[in-house]
Amino acid sequence: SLRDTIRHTPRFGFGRIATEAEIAKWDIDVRPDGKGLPAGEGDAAKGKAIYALKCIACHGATGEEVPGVKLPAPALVSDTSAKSRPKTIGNYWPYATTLFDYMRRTMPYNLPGSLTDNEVYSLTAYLLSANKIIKPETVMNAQTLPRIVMPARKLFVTDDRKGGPEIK
Amino acid sequence: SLRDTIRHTPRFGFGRIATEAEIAKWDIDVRPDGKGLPAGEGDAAKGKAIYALKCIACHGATGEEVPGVKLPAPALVSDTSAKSRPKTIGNYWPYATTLFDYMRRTMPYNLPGSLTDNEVYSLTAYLLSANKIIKPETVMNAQTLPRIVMPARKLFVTDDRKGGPEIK
Amino acid sequence: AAAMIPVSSSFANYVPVGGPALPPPVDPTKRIGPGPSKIGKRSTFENPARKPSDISSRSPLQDFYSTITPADLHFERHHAGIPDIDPNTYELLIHGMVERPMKFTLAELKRFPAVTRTCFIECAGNFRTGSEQMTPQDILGLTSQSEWTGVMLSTIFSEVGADPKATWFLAEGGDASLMTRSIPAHKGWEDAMIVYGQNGEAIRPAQGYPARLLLPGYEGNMNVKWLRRLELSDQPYWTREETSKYTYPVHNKIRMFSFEMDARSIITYPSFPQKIEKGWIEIRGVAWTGRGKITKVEVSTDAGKSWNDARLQEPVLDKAHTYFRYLWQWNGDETEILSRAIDETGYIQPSIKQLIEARGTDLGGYHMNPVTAWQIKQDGTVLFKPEGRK
Amino acid sequence: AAAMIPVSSSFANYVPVGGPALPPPVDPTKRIGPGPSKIGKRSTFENPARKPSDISSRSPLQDFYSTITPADLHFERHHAGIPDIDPNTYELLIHGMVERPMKFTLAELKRFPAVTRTCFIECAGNFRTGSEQMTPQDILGLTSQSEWTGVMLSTIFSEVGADPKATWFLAEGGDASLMTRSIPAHKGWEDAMIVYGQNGEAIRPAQGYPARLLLPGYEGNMNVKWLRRLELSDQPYWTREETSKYTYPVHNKIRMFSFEMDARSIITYPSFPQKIEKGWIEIRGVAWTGRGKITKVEVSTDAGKSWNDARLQEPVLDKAHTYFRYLWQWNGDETEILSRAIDETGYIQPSIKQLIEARGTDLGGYHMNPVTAWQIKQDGTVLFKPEGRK
Ligand code: HEC
Ligand code: HEC
Ligand SMILES: [Ca+2]
Ligand SMILES: [Ca+2]
Ligand SMILES: [Ca+2]
Ligand SMILES: [Ca+2]
Ligand SMILES: [Ca+2]
Ligand SMILES: [Ca+2]
Ligand SMILES: [Co+2]
Ligand SMILES: [Co+2]
Repeated sequence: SLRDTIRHTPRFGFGRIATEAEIAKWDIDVRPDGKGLPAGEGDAAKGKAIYALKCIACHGATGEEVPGVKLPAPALVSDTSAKSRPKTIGNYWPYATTLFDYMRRTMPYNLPGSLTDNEVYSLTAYLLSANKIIKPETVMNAQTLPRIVMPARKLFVTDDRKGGPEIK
Repeated sequence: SLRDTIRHTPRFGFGRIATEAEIAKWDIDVRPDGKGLPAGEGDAAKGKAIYALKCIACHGATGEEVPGVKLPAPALVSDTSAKSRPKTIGNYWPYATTLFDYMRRTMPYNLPGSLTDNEVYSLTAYLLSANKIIKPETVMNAQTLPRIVMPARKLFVTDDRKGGPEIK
Repeated sequence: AAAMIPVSSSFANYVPVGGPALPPPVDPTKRIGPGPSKIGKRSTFENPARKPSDISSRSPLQDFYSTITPADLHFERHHAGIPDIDPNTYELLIHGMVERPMKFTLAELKRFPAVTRTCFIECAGNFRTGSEQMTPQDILGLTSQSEWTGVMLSTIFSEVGADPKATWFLAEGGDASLMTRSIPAHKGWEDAMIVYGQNGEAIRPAQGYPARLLLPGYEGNMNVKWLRRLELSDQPYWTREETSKYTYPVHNKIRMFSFEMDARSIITYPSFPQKIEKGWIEIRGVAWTGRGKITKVEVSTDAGKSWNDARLQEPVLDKAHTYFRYLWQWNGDETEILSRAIDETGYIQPSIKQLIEARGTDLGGYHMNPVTAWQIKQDGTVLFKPEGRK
Repeated sequence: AAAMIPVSSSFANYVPVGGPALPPPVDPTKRIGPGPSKIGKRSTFENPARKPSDISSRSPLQDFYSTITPADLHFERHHAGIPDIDPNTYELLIHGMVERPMKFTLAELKRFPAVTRTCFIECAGNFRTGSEQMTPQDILGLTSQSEWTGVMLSTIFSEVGADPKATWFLAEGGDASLMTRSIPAHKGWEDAMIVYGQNGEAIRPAQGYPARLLLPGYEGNMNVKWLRRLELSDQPYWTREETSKYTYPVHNKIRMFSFEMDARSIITYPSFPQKIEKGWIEIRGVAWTGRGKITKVEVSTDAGKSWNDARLQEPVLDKAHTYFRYLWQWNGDETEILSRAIDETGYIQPSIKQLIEARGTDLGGYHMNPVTAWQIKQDGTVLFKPEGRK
């Protein structure tokens, strides 16, 4: 076997207990049940302004695919029909919390980690609204965001293949 | 097994027959029975002159170890007693043919392959004579060289260990 | 008189006393070469290279003679470039459903009992087609293999007192994408590792220096590089990389959480743009599966009508690139050559037709492992045979 | 308006429209790194290096996490430097006691059925002692391991119709030393190879590019690099490298034709100049034998009074460096730690005392494989324990 070949597992005593402050600093993930969402809030109008300032350069004026234009970043806005293209937040993202989580850790691409929590709530509101998932005036915060039911949610199934001869 | 796992060995037909000229060009080895020795001859007097010109710089004036002097090449001359140091042609080389073979392919270190067969015979004669194995006037050629019985010959034994617990 | 020559650092530059000034010979048996050095180099006649794009680079599979990928040719897939991490300040945080949330320095990770294992990593998006002029590197160069060394994740789980009720854990990278993936906890208890060694030396920056997660057999993206955080949880996180990416259409649904890479193979010799001659040809290639060991590779030299067993290079390792070879006597007729991998679960690498039957025509680009075919032309030209999508 | 941004080759240099001009952050999670490339590099924090002399260089064994030696750190021993050989004009000649004397180009050698095997190469002169301040690299860095690929010599013997009555063959290198060794023909029929691949890629110039002889388990010098000629014979040639060199005193005789490298091991962690702390320590090292597989490595943490089995890293391969690990709880007392290798023939790596008893005090420097001991001082300092010669 290629596994660990030690017969007994002692506690080795290497490493140290992490402080709560250390954990809080890095523990930025957000789950669909809302766990991890910070205080603060935002709306689509504010989000639109931030988008114009910080996102347009890569994702285009509206976030939509423009025929013949090759942007350095993927389209963010289309419609909510499962058959439509491109695949974006509106028709391919099963959870809205993922949007908050991803943007906060990664966007804008060239300045990751530079957005405030309120900015991320606003951008989330803006993109959900542009994708026709929430009404333009809906405020996004730790309570409202996890409650959104994304159109694509029902399409996602967990892989149930287990090896063996079946091609699935 | 890590061996070749092909069941049958066909002849693959890759490669080509080597010509006799091609073989002759590369087949420069010399065996103790004299196989491989070329025509030509040489003696210690001529060898001494060649040595002075082409070998002295690295192996020193006499080829002997000089206390306190670190030469870039090993000593070539000492005596024929098995116990003496340094280990050279006189007390550590089992066959004289090896000397011809080695010098022809490798020496002088900076210009390998530059010696004529006659020069190699002469250098062989010179070094054998300096090591007190042949008389200074003995001519070295394809007939005389293989007949030399080197003082160290009797010391050499073939490793007969075959693995197993014995430390030998 | 005895010239006293100082010991020079290399005899290569030595000019003999009284020797004639000769032009440097081109015969390497007559010219002393450069001596030993601190770090070796490739022959100037050999220039293997990855094919880079903005976000990935592909390994030159057709240039490899065996299955260890030289570290500087390992495929790449970065989400925000390669971070420059100082190993002296690096720390790994593990928290969530654990008794003791802890931080480990790199030096501390190295003190734990270490394990070495050889396995492949393959990007789940490793599939390209469309032109007859594609090399193995173009088609599926997003897979490589290394000898990895590190600590079993189970050892770290035990050290922090991981809650047996935790069913998932989140792994987060320390690059500018702070990339995250949810991983079933059982994989952590089974054969997952935190690795800091690659092919004997420190892991390379492009592969996650100073430490990455290794999930043998699981899709490349989950083997989080530059690992900085693990959080144990009772549910997945549905991160962007496991929803918007690394999922794929299966009829009218979207399949997510496909972890194991399905069995796959490719003939790397002969392949485009090589040319073959009549007579004996050793067909060579590589096969792998994320579900255990390759048990068989079959080769067809008649466009799939009949199949024969290739020889597998021993030792065949778990979840590892396995080299195969098959001797064939080509008579000069036009044909197609194909390979298919079979793994220990009984899975047989499918044709594109079987994949379409199983998943529909809108296949997407993830977890695609169809049999690759090469067309042999009468003049010995070898061309890729792009898969028909219908 | 929608700014139309051209697809740049790397987002790393992208300056945002209207964004504030910030100083570059040092946090790697906030700074996009360089993108994929043709050839990867080491971290600037890692600088493993061989220790070169005029004629050899030693592998940094203490820096290795496992047993594949990165090709650019493989030990070296050259007799006239590294030749620069053009693979397009390279030819191998095989003649002597054969039906058909033949020449093979490199491309032709590669067409023959190929085999890959992992094994060590060790210089027969791999032994140094004398100072407490010696690292594993200093003591026995003249051994390395690669994944070699090439053609079985038996395949070539069959192709040329090698005479079964040939008992030896001469192997000659194509460097400026035209180095030659006599090798028993049975080794050629057994597991000898002509290899052109090393760790997946073309063999490196320092290891014999474009092709070398591989004699698994035999002393390094016989694995002739830059191989250009093989001659089958009914007797050995007693070349300079098998008489004046690579022979050694055994009492009043000189032993020659010692081929197999005897079983050996060394603890590489902890070793000089590392320092250890009280508590759990995983003792790590490497063991090998030229006579088959390592069956056991024993570790002593009490200066040789008692011995315990180390764990062997699987898969344990034939004639291969085998990584071993042993968990030890150090209480802070002064002691000595040692390892000894045991191979499948039942051979137990000897102490220097046993070697002196067997061979006399004038041991020479070839085929020396005594147990290596490390002294552990109370402050955690680790020092080599040079072998007493009496
Ligand atoms: C410098 C270019 C750039 C800027 C500026 C930028 N992005 Fe992006 N964005 C990207 C790239 C490139 C990706 C794809 C990254 C990947 O796949 O790893 C991306 C991906 C995304 C995605 C995920 C899309 C999907 O379908 O998975 C979202 C959402 C997003 N960006 C939002 C934003 C927002 C909001 C801003 C402004 C605050 C922004 N981006 C600014 C380049 C940029
Ligand atoms: C530029 C330096 C240099 C010159 C000039 C040179 N040698 Fe050498 N010689 C060496 C070195 C270095 C070695 C050891 C090579 C090795 O061990 O691979 C050596 C080894 C030898 C040996 C083998 C010694 C032994 O005990 O194994 C002989 C014999 C020899 N040389 C003879 C000669 C002769 C004869 C000449 C002149 C024709 C010559 N050398 C010129 C550097 C030189
Ligand atoms: Ca354990
Ligand atoms: Ca969390
Ligand atoms: Ca065979
Ligand atoms: Ca000959
Ligand atoms: Ca990937
Ligand atoms: Ca050697
Ligand atoms: Co499992
Ligand atoms: Co044998």
